[in-house]
Amino acid sequence: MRDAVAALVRDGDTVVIEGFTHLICFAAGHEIIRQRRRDLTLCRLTPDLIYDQMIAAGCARKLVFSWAGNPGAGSLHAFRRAVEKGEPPLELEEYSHFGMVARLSAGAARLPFWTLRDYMGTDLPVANPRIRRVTCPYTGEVLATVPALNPDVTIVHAQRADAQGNAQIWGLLGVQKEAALASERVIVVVEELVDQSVIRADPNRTMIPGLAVDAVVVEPWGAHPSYAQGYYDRDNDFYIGWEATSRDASSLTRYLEEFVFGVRNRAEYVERCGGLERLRASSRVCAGVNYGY
Amino acid sequence: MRDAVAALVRDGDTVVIEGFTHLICFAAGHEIIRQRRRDLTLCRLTPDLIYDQMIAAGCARKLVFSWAGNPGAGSLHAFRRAVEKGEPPLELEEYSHFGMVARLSAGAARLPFWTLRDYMGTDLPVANPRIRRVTCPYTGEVLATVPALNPDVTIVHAQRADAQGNAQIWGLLGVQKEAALASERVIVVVEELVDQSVIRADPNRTMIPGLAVDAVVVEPWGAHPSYAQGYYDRDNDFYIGWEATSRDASSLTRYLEEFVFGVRNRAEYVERCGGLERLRASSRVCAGVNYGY
Amino acid sequence: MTYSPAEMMATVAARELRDGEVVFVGIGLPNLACNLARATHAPRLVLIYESGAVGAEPERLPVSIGDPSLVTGSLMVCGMADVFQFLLQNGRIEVGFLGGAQIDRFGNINTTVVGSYQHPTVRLPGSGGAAEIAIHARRTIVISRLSRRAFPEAVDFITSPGHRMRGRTRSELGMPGAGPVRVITDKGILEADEDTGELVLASLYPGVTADEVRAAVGWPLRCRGTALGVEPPGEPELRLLREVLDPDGLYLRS
Amino acid sequence: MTYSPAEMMATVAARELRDGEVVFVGIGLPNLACNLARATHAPRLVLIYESGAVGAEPERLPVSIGDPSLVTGSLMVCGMADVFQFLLQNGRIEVGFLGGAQIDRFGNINTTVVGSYQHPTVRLPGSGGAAEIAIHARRTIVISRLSRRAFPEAVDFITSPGHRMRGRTRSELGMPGAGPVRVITDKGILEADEDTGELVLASLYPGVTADEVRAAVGWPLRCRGTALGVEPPGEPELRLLREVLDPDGLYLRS
Repeated sequence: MRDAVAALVRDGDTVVIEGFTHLICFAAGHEIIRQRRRDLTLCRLTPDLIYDQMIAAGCARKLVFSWAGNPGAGSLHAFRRAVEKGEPPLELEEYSHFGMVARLSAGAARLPFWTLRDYMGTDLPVANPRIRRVTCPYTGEVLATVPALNPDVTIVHAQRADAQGNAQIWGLLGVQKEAALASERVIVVVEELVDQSVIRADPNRTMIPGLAVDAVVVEPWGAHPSYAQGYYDRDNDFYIGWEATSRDASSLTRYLEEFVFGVRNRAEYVERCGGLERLRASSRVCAGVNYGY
Repeated sequence: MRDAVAALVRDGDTVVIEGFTHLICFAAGHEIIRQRRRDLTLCRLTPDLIYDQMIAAGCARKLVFSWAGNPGAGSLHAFRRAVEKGEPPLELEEYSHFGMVARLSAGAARLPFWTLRDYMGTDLPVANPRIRRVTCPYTGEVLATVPALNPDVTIVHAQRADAQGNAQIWGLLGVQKEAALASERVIVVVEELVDQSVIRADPNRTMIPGLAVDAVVVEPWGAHPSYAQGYYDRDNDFYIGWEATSRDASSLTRYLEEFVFGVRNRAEYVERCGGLERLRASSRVCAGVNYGY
Repeated sequence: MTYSPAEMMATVAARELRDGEVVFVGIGLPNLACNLARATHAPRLVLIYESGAVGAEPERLPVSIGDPSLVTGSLMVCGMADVFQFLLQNGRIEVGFLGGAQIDRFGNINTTVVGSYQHPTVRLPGSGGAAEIAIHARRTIVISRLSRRAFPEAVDFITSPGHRMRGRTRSELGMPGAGPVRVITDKGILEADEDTGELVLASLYPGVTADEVRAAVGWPLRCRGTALGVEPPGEPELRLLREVLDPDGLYLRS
Repeated sequence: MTYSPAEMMATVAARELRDGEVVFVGIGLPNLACNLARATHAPRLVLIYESGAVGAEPERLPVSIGDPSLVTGSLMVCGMADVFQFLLQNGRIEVGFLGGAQIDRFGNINTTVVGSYQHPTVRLPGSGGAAEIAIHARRTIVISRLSRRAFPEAVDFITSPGHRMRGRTRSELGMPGAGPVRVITDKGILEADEDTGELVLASLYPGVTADEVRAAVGWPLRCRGTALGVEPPGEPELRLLREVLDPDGLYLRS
């Protein structure tokens, strides 16, 4: 992870770490914090705890997002301090979920914009003049548009991949495929590195083709406190606890000192957290299907 | 199948039977021929043998398509007779594959058009004025558009579904998802009807949600001479033989008399074909994945 | 049998759902309401989460719309591009649930900022999928506790459009869905007036007066001619809620 | 060792491919050329079919681009919307193979009609994915046997654009890819002139004269100053083609 981030994430980059609740790559976020990247434009539908930590650590210049909360538990207080008090200052560019999905779809399709029927009656286009309109060349209807998002680097966590980065994901798929294919550079982080024969045995599960991947990093528990279907459950206690940790800037700093700067890598993080085995997934293995002919 | 076609396919309808080489529902096409539907607008990327038969049988008023050949074997001669000699007359509306995919994507997204970077320098927009242009509200670039395609009825063949029509497909996916969700009415035809627990065991394989499906028909071998991955191979000899069968209008008519009008249902067709067991798929079952948490 | 305001709200919301409907669900009370409806009068309800899970049957109380329990055993899991384009924008969603920090006279909802957008007093999470649910779901149901702060005359920021936005109606703006037809509060139910789109008091919970509701709303609240009483949750409903659906009282206690 | 024109064409096409490239493959000679390249100098070639199979390693000779053998054991299978939007339009395809009934002076290809569009003498299959491959692949390679009918001065219908279309260039029209850089025929190789976009004779196969090629082309064919000879297929290439890749001689016999 250290090498991949050192080589592929640069100061000033537009960075996407995607994953909707599922497969959020905290391991990559922590490494970016440790390497003290600066002036990043962080993009995600849900900034979640990982961007709250990166904002608190001073990595972010700007946030592009659609829902900035701690689901079921409260606020992202580093984000709120930045926006409400300018500590540190943070530029915002705000859409709805559909708008962010559409931006990444346009980016992956290498179109300059995406069309959606959305935003009429809302104040979002007032707050964000990048939400515009286009007229249908058939019906004359006026529809909303969002501009393509083409990140410099996208980091995706997957359950497994081969050494070339052909990555398989199951469970919630979010916008990982779109984000990866929209991006200039792609890091795939996996719970398990598998032989290519495992990938080839079930090609419909491959979400990101290796031809789009620049680095593959193996990082078990890399999505904690988020989750990996079939590997470990979400650490809901950690999410609930974040409300207290993040509400106070100094306790958040202490958290970063201990769990990010205070460890050298993910293995040390896992050890420091302790007891993560309690989150280990139960077994609900589905049957295979026949690819014969 | 008889009831589903009787209830859901009407004279004058815009009909899509999708499936790219894989899972082409000949069973439904034959039933439409037997029920002597007329004035249909037939839409498919590749008309393939099934629409050649439907054109020969007089079901079609118009064809919307992107590649009308017999892959690897020659021509669709009923199609060619209609276009070259007007026997019977057939209106054409022609796109490229990407254009057809984009039309169905727009239809499924209920947008009036879809944007693509395509068609510059080709004569297709001259031949088809429905291919138009739109200007990007961000960059000023001019891009191509195609209009949405929202069929009256779409018929999709799938490996398996539950009684509500939650349909699972693996192998080539084509544009079945888009076609089904673009359509007013949907018929799902399956090799196997399975208990809903089979579907729920592997939800990432579901391509079409039952909430969009109007009828589920169980029709083993329903895609022959096309194929169903994991069930049976493509009948390549039949495709090669079609060149001779279709080249002569009267031999094509004899084929229809014997294999379509001459049988009451798919089971009789399978019996009349004889020896289809030679196409039975070998076993290449993949491993399952863990959906536990 | 006594019951909490949350139990009342969940029960009332459940009753709004018809069997077989396709519902876009949020976490908390909407999720409980849907599962209560499934366990009682609407077993064929189809629950869709913006995370991509369709037909979920969670074996535990999900704590987020991306909870793994929504995936395991669901009918379909698809990417979010499919959810928003091919299901929501496609018009397949019959009911959407919304909530928010502020709901105004015309059913507009604010989940973005308290104060000005550039310099907010309180920065809220933002839209998520709410803006498009408000636009596309055939009808939406809002769940929120009454207070003058939560029900101002006009919201500070329209995140999710209601019935009249800066003077313009939904149909003038070309919105496919009918908008927030009911606002379920802890004291009674507000409904959109069909002509004006203004929220009016439609029903009162047992023991609540219209004046109590009026006092908690930031505009002169009109009352339907026939403001009805609302049947409180019965024993079967309460038992389901307490023993099966939210045994730890995560959402229902207050 | 003697060899057929098809064997020569497959061999020449294989040599055009560099290891690690991403190739959009068709059936027949392009497929054989790719698999020959993989078996010799380009083991890391990634084959993509418009049907959705990525990184296919078919265990038999596929007879269509939707053959099940392209799926079994491939790296990824995705829907066609993803193939065209996220791979081809995305710019990931480095080489595309094209063929056609007519190829003209500027590399434009016709697979639509002979004669007029409304009243064709011969109705051909149409574009399929060819139009967009011609536009987006970083470069395309055309494979076609020479004849005056197949190589007219101007095609009857431009299905897939070449280098100059009704006087306008690719860059004027904003096309991402470089277009048909090589046309591999049964007698020699044509290349697009970098300045004019016109196809010129670049290399001759053993025993063929420039006049023979000129006689089979419907425009005054110019010849590169240094028209090179082409090395014929060697024994290892021929053995692979005949014994492993097309043992039944489906595509190579003639």
